[in-house]
Amino acid sequence: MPDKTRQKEAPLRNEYLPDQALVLEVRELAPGIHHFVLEFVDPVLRENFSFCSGQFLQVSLLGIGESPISICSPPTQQGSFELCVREAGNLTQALHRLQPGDSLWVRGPYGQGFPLAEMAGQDLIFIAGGIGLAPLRSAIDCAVCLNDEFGELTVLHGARSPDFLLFTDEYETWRQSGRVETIVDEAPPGWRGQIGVITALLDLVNPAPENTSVLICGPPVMFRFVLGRLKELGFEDTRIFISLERHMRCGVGKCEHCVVESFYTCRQGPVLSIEQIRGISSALR
Amino acid sequence: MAYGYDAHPALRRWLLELAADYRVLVPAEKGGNRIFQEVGTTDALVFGLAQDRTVLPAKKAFLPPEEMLFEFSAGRILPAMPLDDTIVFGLHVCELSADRLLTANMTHDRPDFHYLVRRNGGIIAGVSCRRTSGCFCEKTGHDQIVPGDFDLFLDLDGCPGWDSAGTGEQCGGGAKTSVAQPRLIAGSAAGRKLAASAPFPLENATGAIRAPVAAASSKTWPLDELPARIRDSFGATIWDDLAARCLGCGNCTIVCPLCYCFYTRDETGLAPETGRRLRLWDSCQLLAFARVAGGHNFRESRSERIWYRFSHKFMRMQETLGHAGCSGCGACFHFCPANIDPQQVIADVLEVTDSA
Amino acid sequence: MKIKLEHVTRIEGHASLTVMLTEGKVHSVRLKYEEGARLFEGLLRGRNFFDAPTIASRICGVCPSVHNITAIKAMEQALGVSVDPVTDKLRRLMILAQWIQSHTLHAFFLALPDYLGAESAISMASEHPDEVEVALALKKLGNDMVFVVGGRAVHPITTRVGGFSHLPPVTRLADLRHRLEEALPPAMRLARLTGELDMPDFSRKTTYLALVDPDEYAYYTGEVCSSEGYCSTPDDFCSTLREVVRPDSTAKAGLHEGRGFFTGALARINLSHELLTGGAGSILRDSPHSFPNYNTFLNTFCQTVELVHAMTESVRLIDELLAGDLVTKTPEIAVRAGSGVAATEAPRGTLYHAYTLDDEGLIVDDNIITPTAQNLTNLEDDIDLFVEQRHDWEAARLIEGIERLVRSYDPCVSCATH
Amino acid sequence: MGGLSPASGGRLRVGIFSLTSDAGCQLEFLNLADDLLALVRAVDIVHFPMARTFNQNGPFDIAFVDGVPARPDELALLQEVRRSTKVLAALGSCSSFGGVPAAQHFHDLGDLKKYVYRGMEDLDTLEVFPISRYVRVDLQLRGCPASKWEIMETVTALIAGRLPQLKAYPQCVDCKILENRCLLLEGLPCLGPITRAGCGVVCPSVGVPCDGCRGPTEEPNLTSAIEILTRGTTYPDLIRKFQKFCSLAPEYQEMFDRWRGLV
Ligand SMILES: Cc1cc2nc3c(=O)[nH]c(=O)nc-3n(C[C@H](O)[C@H](O)[C@H](O)COP(=O)(O)OP(=O)(O)OC[C@H]3O[C@@H](n4cnc5c(N)ncnc54)[C@H](O)[C@@H]3O)c2cc1C
Ligand code: SF4
Ligand code: SF4
Ligand code: SF4
Repeated sequence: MPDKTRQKEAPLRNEYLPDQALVLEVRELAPGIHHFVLEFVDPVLRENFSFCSGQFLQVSLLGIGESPISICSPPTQQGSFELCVREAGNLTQALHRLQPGDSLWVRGPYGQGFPLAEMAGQDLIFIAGGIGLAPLRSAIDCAVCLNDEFGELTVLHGARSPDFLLFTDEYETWRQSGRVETIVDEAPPGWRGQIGVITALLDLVNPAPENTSVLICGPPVMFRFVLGRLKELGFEDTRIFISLERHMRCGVGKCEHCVVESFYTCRQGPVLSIEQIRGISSALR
Repeated sequence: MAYGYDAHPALRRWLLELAADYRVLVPAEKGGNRIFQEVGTTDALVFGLAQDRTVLPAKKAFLPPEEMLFEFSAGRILPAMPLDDTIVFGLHVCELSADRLLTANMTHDRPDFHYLVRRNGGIIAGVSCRRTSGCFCEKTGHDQIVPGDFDLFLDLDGCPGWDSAGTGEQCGGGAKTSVAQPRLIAGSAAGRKLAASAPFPLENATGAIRAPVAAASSKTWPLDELPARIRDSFGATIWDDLAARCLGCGNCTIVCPLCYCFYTRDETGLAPETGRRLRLWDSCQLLAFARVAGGHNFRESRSERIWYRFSHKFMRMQETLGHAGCSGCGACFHFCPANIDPQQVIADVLEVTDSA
Repeated sequence: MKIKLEHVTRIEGHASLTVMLTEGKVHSVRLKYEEGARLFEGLLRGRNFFDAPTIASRICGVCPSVHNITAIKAMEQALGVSVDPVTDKLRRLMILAQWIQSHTLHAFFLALPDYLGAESAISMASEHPDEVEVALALKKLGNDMVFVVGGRAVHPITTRVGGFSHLPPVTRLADLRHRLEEALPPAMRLARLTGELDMPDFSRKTTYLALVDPDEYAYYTGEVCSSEGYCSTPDDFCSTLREVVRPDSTAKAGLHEGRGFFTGALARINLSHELLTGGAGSILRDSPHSFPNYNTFLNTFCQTVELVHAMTESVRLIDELLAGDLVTKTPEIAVRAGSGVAATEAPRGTLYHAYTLDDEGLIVDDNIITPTAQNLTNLEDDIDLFVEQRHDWEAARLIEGIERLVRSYDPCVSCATH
Repeated sequence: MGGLSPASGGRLRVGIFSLTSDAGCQLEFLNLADDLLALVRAVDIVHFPMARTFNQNGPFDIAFVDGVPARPDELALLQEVRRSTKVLAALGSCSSFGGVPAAQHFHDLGDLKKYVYRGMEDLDTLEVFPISRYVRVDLQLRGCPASKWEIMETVTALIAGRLPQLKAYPQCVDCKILENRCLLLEGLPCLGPITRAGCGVVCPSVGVPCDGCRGPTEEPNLTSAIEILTRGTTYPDLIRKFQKFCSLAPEYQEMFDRWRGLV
């Protein structure tokens, strides 16, 4: 018989096995973007599940595939968690057919979230382009919930058109802790809000760099402009955090898809400070 | 090519005996190639241990090109249980060294269950190396291996007849025992146990086993400096020159003992409730590797992809695991239709970063 | 009044029937092969001799192996290359396998539903599960034979001018032999059943043309002979065969000595039935039909008889192959100018490939004559007589009968319009 | 992936259509043998003139179309199929990129017709183009013939509500995994490095260099490939090899143009 003496005493954890979660609610936030409220089927997991804002899950449907999706609800929420998914390809299209009562499968949480604890006492600026609001919404809600611990909150959200502005029904709540500004690339006649690129919102709010952290998530093109503007405004690299997107398969640093020069987006990221990626030109593509 | 081992009746018998309890892989010939094959699956049972590289390295035994992560049926997940009964026989020093590093990679941080179940339950046995054309393990620091990083080692030093004469007789195979006996060196308890039934004398390891020195003297690389040098070389024209030659065919990474990237895929039958999630070898040299839904590609150009491959080996693995992610086996060079030679690439990197 | 049946179904390719009616009765019918021209003969010009077999194979997805091998034989003739016996045997095996593939497909999947009152072979599966299972197994067996020898079930890849680039493993051949033997009794049963089906009473004596070889039921060698006593080499025959170009059709129609003729299983059986081996001969003798026979509808039955023959022959060939050493010598090929003509028996009849090469081995002239094209004139004559004899039938019934008649030819429109 | 949205729930309505072709690709359905009965039990193949007497019109969840529209009525059929189909799959290399017959673009079409039809030129035949020239194509199941694996992956994926996962990477990956001898290294002109995988590398697996029937990979490095391939064959022979199946592959047009300039 094969000799088993070499097997490790501590049982190995099989990272690739997902857990089942039930869809409690679904709603369409914008064309092709759905918001899911979920709960784990396993009561122990439901109870003990914990994560940080900015972390993601590997979400899958059996027979369809698996993809990284950020958790968009705050860690403070008990019993359930939420995802916000944009239809993009195989899995995300299939997710859009889910109804309450259906299940999906998740493993995680993975990656490094926003270091909110370190930001205690500071003003926070959230800059979100499109679906990038999903991970930030977790942090915003968290900050809103722990209102006393932070200074003023500013949410800047840009979208393709007014239809694509996300979580609009929550802006009032957020505004109680600070400011929410939105801007769109283009709008139908009658739109009274801002039109233009998101940096225009920065100009509008003209934030002071002192004692402020910036949390950013959005498409790569947005990063460059926003970071350029923040630099002009005098923000320090250590205070700016971005959440990166890369092709990902395993979520645990084994499949190699998400590497950016010397870090794994899935393990060291997706949230990184500009300080951490300084000099890595390929990080901001 | 004649391999001495075929004719060694005792070795043959022993491996066949082991094959009753284990899946035993040995390098054997198939259609003009050497590949790790399962003892018992070929009639010929040709063992060729000492020369020439196999097409796929031993990694295929522990990280199969396609493997099931789990099955599912009617909304239930049935985990795959990888088999842990593999013996791979006949790895050269660089391959043992690569195996050690690959295992370290799969162990650190979040361990890879499927690989480690197979690997930890498996047994690897090395064999003396006669060097293969285009190999350069002394440059990458993979030219020695310490006991503990292998289970068994078949030491053929002093047995030249084994891999040239094709009879095995000159070396403990028959009458002419005047030449030194092959000996087994045990590196682990499992190896020692296995060796109990072996037809060769067993010795306890005394120190590191080294690969023979390269014929042409070659300078070793400044491995500690390489991460910085590779980083600095990003965007240098050497990568564009390589990109002009590279076909992007993926051969190099598939044959590399230290490449392990994968993608996943779900598969279902005509009844969609049942199916499997698979993981399959991928290659960073393929265009779609870093592409995301919607079409944006984070490594659009071939030159970036090639840089990425070398950065993984000489920068990232060196930085995270303390060893170069290249064993120096030369397989990628051997199988590259465009003749891209990592020795030349590193020489070029050193040169362009010297002048910088 | 004119009715157009856009698609004669359950044939290989796209053919339409245009039926002229007066007072509800059919008075004339026109069959048309409705596929665009692929111009293969033109495309082959300027190509290398060694590429022609690969390209020619794409003329037809149902009988690619025969196109492939016939092209190879013609090239070998043009270049004066001769091959060893093992190569010949493997090629023969591929042609027989092609018969098994194609005859099974036609007889059981395409034609049989007509006689069993089924809409398709698929719907036959519920009422005749055993028969459908046998047919599927036979199809798979034929596919696997071509796969083992040719490297792929459709469009073989191991064959080439001069020999094979890869030889089948002995174990795979032995396995095929075993499967052939196992499949033989059920195949014979199906063939017998087909012989007992109620075939339309229709007879029109025409000229029957096929390869004839005194030593065997010909398919790979032999002379082209007719039921009227004409005999010649494929080369000479090719020059007497006329292909008529029709103004509105991409298919040419064959004429021999100014008249239509029949080529295919019925012709082969009419000319060589004494040479059928194994159970095939007895199935033929025990059937209610006598041969030579002039009822075109029996072509389907003849195919099933040939299926059994091909299986028996394959077993014999595999035995011969296994008895000797399975090795081939690849002859040196000296490229030179020349021309070659080859004929083999494709499932649907005699297939001719003729090539002329220049001194670089590039094709300067070529001609490919397919059975379906050859048969077109004869099929039209059959339709005319069929309609004439049944002028009092209801149009729908008559059209269905014509469709069956067309199907019994097993026409391959792709071949016809290559 | 355009408008490809897999159906969910209900049985799939499948149509199998054949334009001008050798029909080898649709025959692959009948060649599914063991899987065929299971397939017809799992989906409704409502249109398949080669096998069925009664053939329904759309709507179809998926239509497989083999061949090229070489006649006006075939073109009309193709357009009609597109209108009534959710997922339209080009079946085989002819419909994907013209296949073997597309080599006509290296000739004068009139001359070709005259040669084949003894001087007759006014055939009712269209120039050969892939179907994507006329209609939107959701999937390409390339190959001559199309691969059974891809057919089954397409059907099973759509049943499950997944997008079919077809391979776009080069043959060499699969060829190496099979541990075949590398023919290119032996000097044979194997198009594997620049040809899409998915056939199971059938040709190199039996020692025959890949002919490229599945067409080019994305962004093939042709300059380097040509240099390497011409070590084992002449440039004209290599071009003829590319012309076998891929005369209209967009990736190859520049190479062909240069070649046309040469002769
Ligand atoms: C850390 C992280 C968090 C994310 N959070 C969200 C979110 O909250 N909401 C949301 O809608 N989208 C999010 N995305 C993007 C989302 O992962 C992709 O849209 C999704 O993977 C597309 O998968 P698909 O199967 O639909 O598409 P396909 O094109 O079919 O993708 C096939 C596979 O490629 C990989 N892949 C493709 N695109 C991406 C991508 N953009 N990022 C990572 N892997 C990719 C995945 O492994 C995927 O399974 C996030 C991405 C990352 C990296
Ligand atoms: S990079 Fe090349 S030489 Fe280095 S280990 Fe991999 S295959 Fe061997
Ligand atoms: S034989 Fe062809 S497909 Fe296979 S590795 Fe070599 S070049 Fe690639
Ligand atoms: S190996 Fe090449 S030529 Fe052969 S089937 Fe595959 S793609 Fe076509």
